[in-house]
Amino acid sequence: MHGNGLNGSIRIGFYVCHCGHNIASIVDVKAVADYVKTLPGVIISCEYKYMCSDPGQELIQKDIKEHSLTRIIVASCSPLLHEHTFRAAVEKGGLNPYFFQMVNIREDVSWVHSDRRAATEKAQDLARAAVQRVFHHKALETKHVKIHPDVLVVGGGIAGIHASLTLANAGKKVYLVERDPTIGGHMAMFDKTFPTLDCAACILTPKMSQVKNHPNITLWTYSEVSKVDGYVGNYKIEVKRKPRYINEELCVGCMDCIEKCVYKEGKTPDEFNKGLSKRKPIYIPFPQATPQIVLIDPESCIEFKSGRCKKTCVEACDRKAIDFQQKEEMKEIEVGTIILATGYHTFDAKRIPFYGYGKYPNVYTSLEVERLVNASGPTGGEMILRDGRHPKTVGIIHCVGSRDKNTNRWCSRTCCMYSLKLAHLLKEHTEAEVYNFYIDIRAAGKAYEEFYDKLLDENVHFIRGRVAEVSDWAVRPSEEGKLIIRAEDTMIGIVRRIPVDMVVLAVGMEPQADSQDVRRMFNISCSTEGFFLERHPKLAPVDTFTDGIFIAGACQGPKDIPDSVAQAGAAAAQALTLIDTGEIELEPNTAFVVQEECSGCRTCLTICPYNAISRDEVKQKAYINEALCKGCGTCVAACPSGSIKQNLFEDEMIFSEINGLLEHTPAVCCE
Amino acid sequence: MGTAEEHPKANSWEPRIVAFFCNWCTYTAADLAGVSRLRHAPNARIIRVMCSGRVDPQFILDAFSKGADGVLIGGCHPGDCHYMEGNYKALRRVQLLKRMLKQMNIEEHRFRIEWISASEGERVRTVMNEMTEHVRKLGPLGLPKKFQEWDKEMEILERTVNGKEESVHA
Amino acid sequence: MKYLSYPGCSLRSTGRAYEESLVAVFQALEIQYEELKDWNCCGATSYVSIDEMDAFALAARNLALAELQSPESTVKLIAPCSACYLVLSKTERYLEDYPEVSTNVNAKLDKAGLHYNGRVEVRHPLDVLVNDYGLENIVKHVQYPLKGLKVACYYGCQVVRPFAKFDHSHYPVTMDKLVQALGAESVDWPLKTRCCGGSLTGTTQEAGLRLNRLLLKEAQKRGADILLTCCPLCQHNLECYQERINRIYKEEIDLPVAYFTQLLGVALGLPEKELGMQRLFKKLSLEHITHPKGEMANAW
Amino acid sequence: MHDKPKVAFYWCASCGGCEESVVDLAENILDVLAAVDIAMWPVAMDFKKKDIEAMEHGSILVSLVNGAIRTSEQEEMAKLMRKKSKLIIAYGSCAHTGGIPGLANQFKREEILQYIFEESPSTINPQHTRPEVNYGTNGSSVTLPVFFNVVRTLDQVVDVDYYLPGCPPTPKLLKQALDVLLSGNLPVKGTVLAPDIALCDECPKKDTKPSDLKFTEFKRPHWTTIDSKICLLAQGIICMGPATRGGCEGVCISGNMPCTGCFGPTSRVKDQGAKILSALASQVEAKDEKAIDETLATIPDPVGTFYRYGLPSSILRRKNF
Repeated sequence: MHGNGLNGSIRIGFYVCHCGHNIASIVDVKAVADYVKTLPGVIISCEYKYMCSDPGQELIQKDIKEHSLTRIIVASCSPLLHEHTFRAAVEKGGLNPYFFQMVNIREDVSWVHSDRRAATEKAQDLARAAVQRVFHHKALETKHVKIHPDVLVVGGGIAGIHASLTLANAGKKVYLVERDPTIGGHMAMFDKTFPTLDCAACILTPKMSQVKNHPNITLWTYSEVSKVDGYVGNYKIEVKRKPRYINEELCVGCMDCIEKCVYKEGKTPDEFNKGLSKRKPIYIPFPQATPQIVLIDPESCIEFKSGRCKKTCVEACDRKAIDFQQKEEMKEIEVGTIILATGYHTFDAKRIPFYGYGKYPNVYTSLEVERLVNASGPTGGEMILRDGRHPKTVGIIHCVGSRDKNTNRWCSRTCCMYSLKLAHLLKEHTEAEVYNFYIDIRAAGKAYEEFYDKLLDENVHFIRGRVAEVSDWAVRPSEEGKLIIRAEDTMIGIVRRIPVDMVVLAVGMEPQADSQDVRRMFNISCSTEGFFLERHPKLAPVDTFTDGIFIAGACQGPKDIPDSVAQAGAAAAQALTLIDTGEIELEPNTAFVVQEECSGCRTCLTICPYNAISRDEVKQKAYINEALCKGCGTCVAACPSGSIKQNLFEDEMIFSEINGLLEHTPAVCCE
Repeated sequence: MGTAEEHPKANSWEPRIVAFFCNWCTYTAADLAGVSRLRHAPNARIIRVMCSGRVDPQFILDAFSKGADGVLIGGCHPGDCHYMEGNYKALRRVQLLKRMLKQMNIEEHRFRIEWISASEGERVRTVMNEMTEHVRKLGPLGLPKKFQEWDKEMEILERTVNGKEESVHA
Repeated sequence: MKYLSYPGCSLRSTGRAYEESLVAVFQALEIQYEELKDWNCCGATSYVSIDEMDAFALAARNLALAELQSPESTVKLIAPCSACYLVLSKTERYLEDYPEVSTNVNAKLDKAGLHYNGRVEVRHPLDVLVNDYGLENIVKHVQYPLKGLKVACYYGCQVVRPFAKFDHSHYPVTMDKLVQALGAESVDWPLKTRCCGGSLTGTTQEAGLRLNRLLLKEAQKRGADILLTCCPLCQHNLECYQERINRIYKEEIDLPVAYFTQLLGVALGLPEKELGMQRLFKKLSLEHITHPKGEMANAW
Repeated sequence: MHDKPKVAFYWCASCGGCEESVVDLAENILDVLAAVDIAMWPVAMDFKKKDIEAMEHGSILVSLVNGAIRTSEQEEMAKLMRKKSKLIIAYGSCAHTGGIPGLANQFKREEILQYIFEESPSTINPQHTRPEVNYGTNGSSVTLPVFFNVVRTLDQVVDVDYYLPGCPPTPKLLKQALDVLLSGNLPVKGTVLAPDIALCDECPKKDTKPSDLKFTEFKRPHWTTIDSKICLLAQGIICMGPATRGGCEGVCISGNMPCTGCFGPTSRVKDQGAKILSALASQVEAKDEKAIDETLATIPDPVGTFYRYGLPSSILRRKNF
C-alpha cells in the first residue's frame, strides 16, 4: 500500500501533545498515541505534555538518534503557529526539516469540538493521514532570499513618522510616501492631547521637521503608491507623484505667492480646517506643513479653469517655482520591507440623520471642534458657532458610529478620552455647561481614569444613555432656538430633553475608504470591518500574512497616539530584524516541471499569475523559474498530464492524505 | 448555539467530509474559529493546501471514491486571493466539475466551495455545520461499498447458481 | 411589468379616499396593475400574538395567491395600508429566512391546495411611485405645480420600521422628495415617524390624543399648510380628533390631513371626485395653486 | 524443434475492431505468424473454449484480450485466459480503460434493456420479450450469459500484465509490443506499452498553440469549420490531446478531428477526465459565476466528452444510483 520502494527506510516518530489541558481535556491523547503505534512505518508513538517546550523538542531529537527515525509527526496546534519550531527541532536532530509533518488537533479539533469520542476519532483520522503522507516526503533545501535594506513607509501620520525616524536613525534608507500635501496626519489637526493636555503641534512638528531633514529619509508627499511587485526582500514599488504645479526644489515656502493670488479671499473650503475656513487656489495646508511647499489646486485656480488669469502668483515668486505645466511623475524604487501606516477615516456623521449633522449648523464633529478650539484654527481659538453665537451649553454625544450595530460595532477606543479632553477645553474656552452622553466611559490607559476624575471635579455633566435624537423640536419656551438632545438617562430611568447651543458628535474611527484597494495592492488581508489584519492578534500584532509587510497605527484598528507610536516602533524593529539578518528563509513549496514528462501543451503558461513559467522553444517544454514561483500550485492542478509537481504538496502526498483520512474509522478507546 | 454542534451517537452513521482549505484565508479562518472556541460539527477533516487553485478535481473524486460523503473547498474571496487569481481557477473547475457530478448523479449538496476570509471564523462554523446537515440529510454516498459490490457481481452470481438471475439484479 | 394590488380592509372602509386617489393616480401615470383576486385579511392587529404560525399562514395565503395570479418571476404586490404592508413584508421575510416557518406555513397552505415559492416582493405605493416610476417621470405629468404649498410629510411607524426596505428607518425622505418634485416645500420636522396614537385613540383615548396633539401642533407651528400621510390609520387619527384636542388642550389646531396620493392627484390635475376629496373633513385652500396657463386647480 | 510460443487473442465487450487491427500489421503479420502459434483468435480462426480448457496452465505465452467486461461469459473467459497465459495484455481502449461500451455505466441495466429491447426505433416487440438466462423447450435448455449491472475494465476482473492502448492500438505499437515480449526483455509489470507523455508532444499542430489561450466558448467539431493548420484548442474545439497519452502519432488530428482520448491518461494521472476538465476550466476567461457557467454550458455532455473511453477506469467508475 505504501509501496514507493522506500518502505525499509521509513521510520516514523509520532508525538501527540497535551498542550496542558488544551488538547488533552477533549482528545484522548493516549488513545491517539496507542492507535498510531499500530500503523505501518511507525516506530515510536508517544504523548507529551508540551511538545513545543525545550524538553519536548529534545525528546524528538533524542529519538531521531536512538531509533534512527526518518520521519517526524507532531500532533499539536496549528502549523501556522509551530511548524517552524518543530522543523527547526527536527533539523537540529539531524534530519531534513521537510521530513516533518504537523497535525492540527488543537485549533481544528479540541478547541472546536466538545464530544470526546468524536474529537478523538477525528484526531486519529488526521494522524493516520499524516502517517501516510510522510511516506512521500522528500528532503528539500530551504530557499533563502536577500533582503534589500531600504524600507518603504506608506502614510505620514504619527505612526509613519515615528517608524520612518526609527529606521532612519538606525541607518536605513527610508522612502516615506504620503498622499496629502503634508505629513502630520490627524495628529496635526488636534489641539491638545489627552490626558496630559500637551499641545499636539508642539510635540509633533519637531518630528515632522526631523523627517524632512533626515539624510536617510526620502519624503514624497502628495504621492501615492500605484504598483507593488515582487516579494519579501525584493519589492518593486511604483509611486505616483501628483503635480503640485510648484517646483519643489525651488520653493522655499515664503508664501508670497499666496498673498499675491488674484483671489483676495479664500473661496474653497479648507480641508485642513474641515471646511470651517476658506483657502485660496494656491495654498499651504497649515503654517507648519512639512514640506513647507505650497501647491495649486487646479479645480479652483482661474488659470487652470480659463487660462486667463493675470498670474500674479508667478510675478510674486522670485525663485520662479511655479510651473503650470508640471505633470504627474512616476518613481520606481526597490525596497526589501514595507510598513503600512495608512491611518483611519472618521465616521461620516451624516449617516445618522437623527443627530442632525449637516442640517443644524451648530452640530459639529469632534474633529471640527479640535480645529475650533485651536489657537491657529479658523477662529483663532475662539468658540464662535456657525451662527455667530458663543455656546452656553454644549452636549457631547459619545459613540457616534461606534458600538452600534446599525453603523459600526467596534469601540473606537479614543472617543471617550478625546470627548473628556474636548469637554475640558470647551469649559476652559467658554465656561459653558457641558453634558457628556455616554454608554460607558472607557478610560483604560495610563493616567486616563485620573483624567476622568478630574473632569468630574470640573463639574462636567455625565449622562449615561444613548442619545435618541438631536432636533429643533421645542415644546416649551425655554427650548426655543436651541438644539434639543433627547436621551434616556439610564441612571435614573427617565427620558431627558436637554436644550443646548452646540452639539459635538464624538465620531468613531473607520478604515480608510480605500483600505480594500490598498490591501489588495500589497496583498495583505483585512479583518471583517476593513482594518488591516495582523498575523496574530497577540503575538504578531504588527506582522501581516505577507512576509516583509508590517502594519502600524490606526490602519490596523482604532488606537490613540501612544499606542500608534508604540506599534510604529515595533513595526520598525521587525523590519530592522529582517534587514539586519540580511536574508529570509522561504518555504520551498515551489513547483517544477518534470522535463521528460512534459508534452509542451502550454496549459500552465496561460494560467500562471506570476509569469513564472516559460517555454523552452528548443526542447519544446515548459520550465518554471523558481525565483518567480510563489508556490500556489495552480499549474500543478491544471497540468493535464500530471507533469508538474509542487514541493511539499505533491499529488501523492495529498492523495495519501485523502486515503489516510478516510481509510477506516478506528475503534475508539475512550474511557 | 447551533443545533448541529456535536453528534456523539455511537455506532450511528456520521457524515464524513473532506475539506480542502487554502492556507491564507480559510485555513487561517479555521484557526480563528479554534482560537475563538466556536464549536462546530466534528465531521470535516481539513487538508491544508497553499491555495484553492491547488485543488485538483482528481482530489475531489478521489475523496468521494474513498468514502467521503461530502467535499468542501475553502478559498479566499474573489479578488482577495493571496496568489492573485487561484480562487477563480478553483471556481471555474468547481463549476465544470459540478456539471459533471450532476451527470454522475452525485447530489449537489455533497460538493461545495466557499469563500471564507481569514477573519471569518464564524463563517467556518456556519459552513461546517450547514454542510454536515446537508450531507446528513442526503445519507451516505458509500462509493467504496458500491465498488466492492460491482466487483463481486460474478461471485454473487455463482452463489445463486443457475436460474435465479433476477434476484441478483433486483 | 404589471403590479398586483392588495387593498386590505381599510381601503374599503375608512381609507376609501386612499384607494380612490391611488387608482386615479396610477391610471393617470399609466402604471399597470390589477387587484389580487380572492384576497383575505392580512392578519394585522392581534392575530400574531395569539398564534404566530396561523397568522403567517393567513398572510401567506395572499402571497401564494399572488404567485398564482402573476406570471412574473418576481411578483410585485402593492400594499398601500401600512399595517398590511408591514404584516405582508414580515411574512415574506420570515418565510424566506426561517425554513421551519416556511415548512409549517406551506403545510397549512397545502390544505387549501396552495404553495408559496418565495417569488413575491411586497411593495409600498410610495416606493413604487418614487423608485420604480421615478420622480423625473412624475414631473413630466404635473399640470399644477404646488408652488407655495408647505407640506409636512408624515410616515408613521410601520412603513420604514422594522424593515427599512426603501428608506431610512429613523429619518425617511421619500415622500419629501415627492412633494418637492411636485413643486411644494416640504417642512423639515423631526416627528416624521413618531407615534400618531395608533389604536390608542380607540382604547385609551387620553394617551392617544396626547401623542396625536404633539404631531399636529408641531406641524402647524412649522408652517405646514397640510399634513400628508401614507397610512389609513394615521390619516384617521390625525384628521378626526382635532376638535377634541382643541377642546381638551386649549389648542387652535386646524390642519388638513390628506393622503400623499391625493395631493399628487391634484398636481396631476385629476378631478376632485376621482381623488376622494369629498371624503376629507378639513378642506385645504388651493386658490394659489394654478395651472401655468392660469387656471385654478379644480380640486378642493 | 521447439514449439513456437503460443499467442492468443480474445474478444470481450468491444466492436471487434481490435481483433481486426491485428490484420493491420499487413506484411508484418507474416513475421509474427512465423514466430508464434496462434492458440485462439475468434475473428479469424475456429478455436473453442474447450480447446483452451484442455491446455495446461500457463502454456500460452501471451493473451491479448480486448473489450470490456460486461457479461458473465466475458468474465469467465477472461479468467480462463488468465489461468492459461503467462502474460495478459489488455488490448485496446475497452480492455484498458472501458472504452465506448463503458459509457453504458451512465445507465442502469434496466434502462439499457428497456431501450434495446423495447424502445429503440428499429425494435418491434409487442410481447415485451426479453432475453432470459435459462430457456428450456422440448426437453433441451439454452443458457445465455448474464448481463452485468456494471461495465468493467479487464484489470478490474483479472490481473493484467501490460496494456496496449488505443481504439484500436496502432500496428506500430502492436509490433513493438510483440517484439519486446518475444525478446523476453520484459518491462515492469503494469506498463502501458506506449510513450508516457501526452499527445501534444507528437502533435503535428503543436507549434500553433498560443501561450495565452483563454476560452470564451467551446465549439463542437461538427458545427465548426476547422482550420486544418491550427491547434484545435486554439479554435475552441475540445481536444483531449494534452491529457491523453501519446503514441498514436496524432492520427485523428492529422485527419482534422480532435483527439477524443482513446489512449487514456499518462501514468501520473488517476483520472483523465478530471485532468482535462481542470486544464480546460482553468483557462476559461470569465470570472463571475454566471459568465463562467455560460462558457461551460457550451460543453453539453461533460461525461461523454471527458470520459469517452475511460468511464469504467475513472475514479467514480459509474453513475451513482
